[in-house]
Amino acid sequence: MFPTILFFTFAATLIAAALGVILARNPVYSALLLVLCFFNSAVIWLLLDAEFLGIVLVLVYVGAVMVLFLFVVMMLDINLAELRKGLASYWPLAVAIAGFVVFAMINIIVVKHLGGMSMRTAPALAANYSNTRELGTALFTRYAYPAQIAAVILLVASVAAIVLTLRRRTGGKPQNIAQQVAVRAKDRVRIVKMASEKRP
Amino acid sequence: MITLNYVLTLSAILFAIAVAGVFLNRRNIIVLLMCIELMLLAVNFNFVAFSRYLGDIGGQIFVFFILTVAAAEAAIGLAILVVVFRERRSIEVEDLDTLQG
Amino acid sequence: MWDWSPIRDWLSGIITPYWTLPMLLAVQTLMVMICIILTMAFYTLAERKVIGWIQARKGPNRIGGLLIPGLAQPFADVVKLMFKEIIIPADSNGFLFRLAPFLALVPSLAIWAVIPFSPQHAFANIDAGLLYVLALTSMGVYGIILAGWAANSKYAFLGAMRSAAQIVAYEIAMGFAMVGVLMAAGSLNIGDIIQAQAGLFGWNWTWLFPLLVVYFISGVAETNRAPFDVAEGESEIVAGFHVDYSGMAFALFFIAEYVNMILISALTVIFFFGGWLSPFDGWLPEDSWLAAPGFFWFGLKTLFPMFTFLWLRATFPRYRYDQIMRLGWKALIPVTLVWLLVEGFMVYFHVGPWKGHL
Amino acid sequence: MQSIYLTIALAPLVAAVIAGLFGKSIGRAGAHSITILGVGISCILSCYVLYQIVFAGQAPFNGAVYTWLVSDGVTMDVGFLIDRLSALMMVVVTFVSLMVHVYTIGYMHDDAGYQRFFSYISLFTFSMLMLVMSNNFVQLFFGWEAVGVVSYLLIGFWYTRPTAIFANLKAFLVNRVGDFGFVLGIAAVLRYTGSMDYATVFAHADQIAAAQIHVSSSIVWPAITFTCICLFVGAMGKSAQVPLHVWLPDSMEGPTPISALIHAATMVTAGIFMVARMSPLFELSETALSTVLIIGSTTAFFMGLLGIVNNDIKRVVAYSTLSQLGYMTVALGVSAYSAGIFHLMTHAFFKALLFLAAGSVIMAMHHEQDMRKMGGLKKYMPITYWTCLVGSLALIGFPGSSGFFSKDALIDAVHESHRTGSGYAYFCVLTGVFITALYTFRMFFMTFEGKERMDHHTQEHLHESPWVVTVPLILLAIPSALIGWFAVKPVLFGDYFGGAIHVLPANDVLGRVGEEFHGSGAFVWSALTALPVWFAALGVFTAWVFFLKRPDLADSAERRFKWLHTILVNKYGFDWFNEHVIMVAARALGGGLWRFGDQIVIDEGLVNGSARTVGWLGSVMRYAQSGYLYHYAFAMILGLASFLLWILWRT
Repeated sequence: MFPTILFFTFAATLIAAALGVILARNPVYSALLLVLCFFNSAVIWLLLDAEFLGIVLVLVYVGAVMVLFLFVVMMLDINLAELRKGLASYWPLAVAIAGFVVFAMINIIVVKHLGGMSMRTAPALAANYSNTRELGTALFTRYAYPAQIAAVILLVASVAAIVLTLRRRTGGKPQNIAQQVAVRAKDRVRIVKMASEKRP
Repeated sequence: MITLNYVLTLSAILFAIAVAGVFLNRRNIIVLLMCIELMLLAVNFNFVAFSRYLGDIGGQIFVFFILTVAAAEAAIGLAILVVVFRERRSIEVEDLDTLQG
Repeated sequence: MWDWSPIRDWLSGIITPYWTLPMLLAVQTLMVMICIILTMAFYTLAERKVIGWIQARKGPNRIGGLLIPGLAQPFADVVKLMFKEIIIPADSNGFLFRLAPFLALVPSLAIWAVIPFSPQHAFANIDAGLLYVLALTSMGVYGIILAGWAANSKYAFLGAMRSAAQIVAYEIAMGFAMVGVLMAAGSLNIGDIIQAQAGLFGWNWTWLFPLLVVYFISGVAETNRAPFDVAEGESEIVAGFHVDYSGMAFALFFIAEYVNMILISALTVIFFFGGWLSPFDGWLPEDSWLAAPGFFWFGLKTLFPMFTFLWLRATFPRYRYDQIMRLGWKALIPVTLVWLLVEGFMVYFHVGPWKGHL
Repeated sequence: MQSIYLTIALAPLVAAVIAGLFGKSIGRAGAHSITILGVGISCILSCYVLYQIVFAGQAPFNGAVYTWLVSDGVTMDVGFLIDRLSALMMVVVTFVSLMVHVYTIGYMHDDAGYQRFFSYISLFTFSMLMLVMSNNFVQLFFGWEAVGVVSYLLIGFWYTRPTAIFANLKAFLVNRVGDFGFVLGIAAVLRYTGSMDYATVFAHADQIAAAQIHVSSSIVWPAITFTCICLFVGAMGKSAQVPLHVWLPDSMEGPTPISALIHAATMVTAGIFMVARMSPLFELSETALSTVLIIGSTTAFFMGLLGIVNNDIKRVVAYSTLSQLGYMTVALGVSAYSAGIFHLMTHAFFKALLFLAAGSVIMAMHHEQDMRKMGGLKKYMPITYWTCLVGSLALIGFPGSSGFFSKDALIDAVHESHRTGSGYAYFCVLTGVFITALYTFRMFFMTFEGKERMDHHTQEHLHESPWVVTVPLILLAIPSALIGWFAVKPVLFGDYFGGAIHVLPANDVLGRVGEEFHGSGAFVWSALTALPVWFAALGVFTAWVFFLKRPDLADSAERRFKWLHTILVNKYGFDWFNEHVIMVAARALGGGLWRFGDQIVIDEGLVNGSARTVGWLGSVMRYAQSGYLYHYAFAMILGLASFLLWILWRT
């Protein structure tokens, strides 16, 4: 009973927050509400015994991706009023399509039961079940090659993001540490030997 | 008890909200990106739920990969956005029509 | 430290059993929070005293001169801050401006939920405790970003951006250092991580010394402390992200920062110095009280990293921003990566104290 | 053990990659050290595996290492089947390969493509190992094609010579013909058993046997015969059986170590190995086995004849290879698979030896290959002379040599068989013995004995080859001479192969031969009274008379049988036929297809037509391309909605 109450509480918050994301006038609010969405999702995932993924969702999305979003939203000088123009004209279409999508999916899931599957309750877990261990075992044995590929994709993506946004600005005065370390006394000080001048 | 269709319904609603968001925020690329993140979240919900209710860890592994790809996508998307903004001083969707045939 | 059973008995006497657990949790939380806030309060005093001594002056010495001159200084500060007006800048985003201090404080307090103070005492003994710590650590940045943005001031915003980039960057090195720790323990559970360090020379700092260094430096950077305090940088951007805050709103940021410092110290002790394990564990006979694990050792050990924080602040000049980034990305992360590789070999070939897993 | 198998296969690959990609930076010594190290590791581990399986009684290993893909229930794995057959092949391949690696240090000493060459031969070793270690058809095909590719690269190793380029193109094209059949065979296997895995396929062999192919309403083929013949066509290409043999003599354009490794000892035996591996299938089709038998015996006899008239030392050995491959095929054709594999093994040793000896001679002669300009090399190159003699004796089946045991057992098996075509085959292999002895000793005498016919300059510089060349010769000469004594009993008449080779009791000719087998010594003794040995002796004698004692007799015989000589010199006109009939027909067909299919249908109709259609469509569709991202997003969502609608409507 208690988990069900929790589920409904968080699901309701999640839906409200998601609505907030798309309706908020200010993108900063959208981003923050999206963070809230991720939080609620993480909790629901915890309820579904996917604790590792729940925490990773917070770690990755809340801790990194959404910070990026906030960064961009805050740093780009966006004309908010301009962006909100014409919002109203599309809402009937949006509601219609969204309504249809919800109707169709719920029709399939709830009314037609996915062939009886959707009334299932979760199977019991072993007493010493460890989600992290299970996930790790699967990831590093059966899915080892896909994991490698995912790693490469991430690497390429980070390189791409850096290359895209890299600007070489002139006029900055950053240190060149290698040069500083490699300096020798003779580069800096020149000892000149001169014949002594004759006293006039 | 939480049955599978609760979770699936939740995910369907979430997805529909994201779809509606694409329509409503058509001018603002950043919110569009956020809507896409929401859609991916809805998809992940399905994976986690099925993984739990069918007792197969593979679904959660897939969520793992989706998180990876989504993070990569967000990073590159935002990078492109920043570059676009630098070029045009605007991220209004209606200014970005160089794809026009 | 605490044995909860009297409180539980007392609670179960006055309320229905259904509410015993939530009430117990609430009482526990309250007590731990009070302790932490008190520690934090005296930590501020300690900071001023220690820096004073290092700089050959006395530090606060007027209030509460009964036992130690200056002992009551923190309470005086609190009273002062409480009576100050909280100014909300005119063009700011009021809601977020008020929200930000809480967002900064809450994660730093929430992490204490998984910190085991002694073998018997931790709120939550969860499996993925280390991940929880990482996840919540990464939350702290929101308070700062929002504070900087909501104030609608250029200085505050610059400070927030600097701080956010710095925190995100150092989080990576920190995470890698934690990976090293969890490789050594073979578990994400913090209790297991401590337990895995039992025995002679079992503490992680010997074998994972590079990771200890990286972790602590990252911790200092995460808390925006000197020498990484460009986010405040009073000589360039006045006071950084909290330039527009005053009174208790400012105090919340202040508390968050100091609680974070204590937290990083506690985590350093847990990850690298055996947490509540006794340093005489394995040297002295099992039954001697010196060898027994407990809060005593945990508290005592935590004081050392806490002192180091102050020591660093008193001795080092501030890094420039690009130097901070260089250190994080080009020095700390490579060091951790190399050491993870080395550790991987050590684990694989059973070199070092960890032999149980794999 | 699995990691050992992986190491065996991958060590040469790693070495090849390093030598190939970093050849410049590691230098010549680096390249040959690393590849020799790689192959050496493989060789030692292969010996260990063979020991484990044969003597330590380890069970055969059959398992997948990596699942490449699963499609519609068909699994494509990378997997190993290590039983007695593949263990034997692994040892042979890696040992010969190792010898050739060492030899190459001397042979290719001055070549500019030194590192490239080492990379290629290591790559070849990897491919061949993948082929023999495979436990499924996909990997077999991979290895099959990979050795083909490396062979192509190596025949054309000296890519500035036009002849080399023609030769490798020829090998490539002829092998494509064989591979086409092979792919059809694999497809048929997949069609009737639904699996690519050997074990599953063999377990379901009766399904193929039960199936029939309805070509038309009146013509019905048994599926098993079709499958086996298709597979054998592949083997014909790779193992150079008539009429797909034409590429092998030309492949002598490659450097000699390659001729020894690829075109004598290993790659060309892939077909033999494959048929032996597929014995559970072939056993079910008498027709297919008869085809194998007839084609093999034709190759064995007629290709041997060509060796008599050729004057290029390497080509003589090449034709001898063709003929010996024919022998092996004959053995397969009479269900004496073990005899075929045994001959494959002994042949690998002595033919590699002969080729390397020929290479040694060629080096000494400053890359002169014409035997008419040699002679009397005995006193200049004693080690080459003696090892070559060992190889030649083994080739002709001198009693007690390794070739004797394998060939004699093989001929006995043919004699015992009553399969359609076995009479013809017996005639071919028996006279083949005479011919073998004739051309082998013709080559031997012309090269090492008699007058010194080389020019003065060459004669002055004649000397024995360096140790990197002679050591492999000696190491190969030892098994060439001796291995028959130890191996004949277990391999042929014992139960060496166990489950790896499957022979129906009715077809067990070797078993019948084995009833009269009472030990190696007795086998040699009884052979002295049998026909083959006397045929061989006669051949040697004839060679001695015609090419050493009275060379004028050879010339007069050549004049008298001018017509026969012309046929032989023209190699029965296979090349002529290919060039003037098949090629012309193919060109005509290609030209027709080009004019109609390419120019009219594809160029005008499909390419330009579709381009025009697309252009027209585009000019209409561009109105839908607003260039606004959100329009595209709308389109996607509408698509999603209609997809959902379809699902709703369908359920």
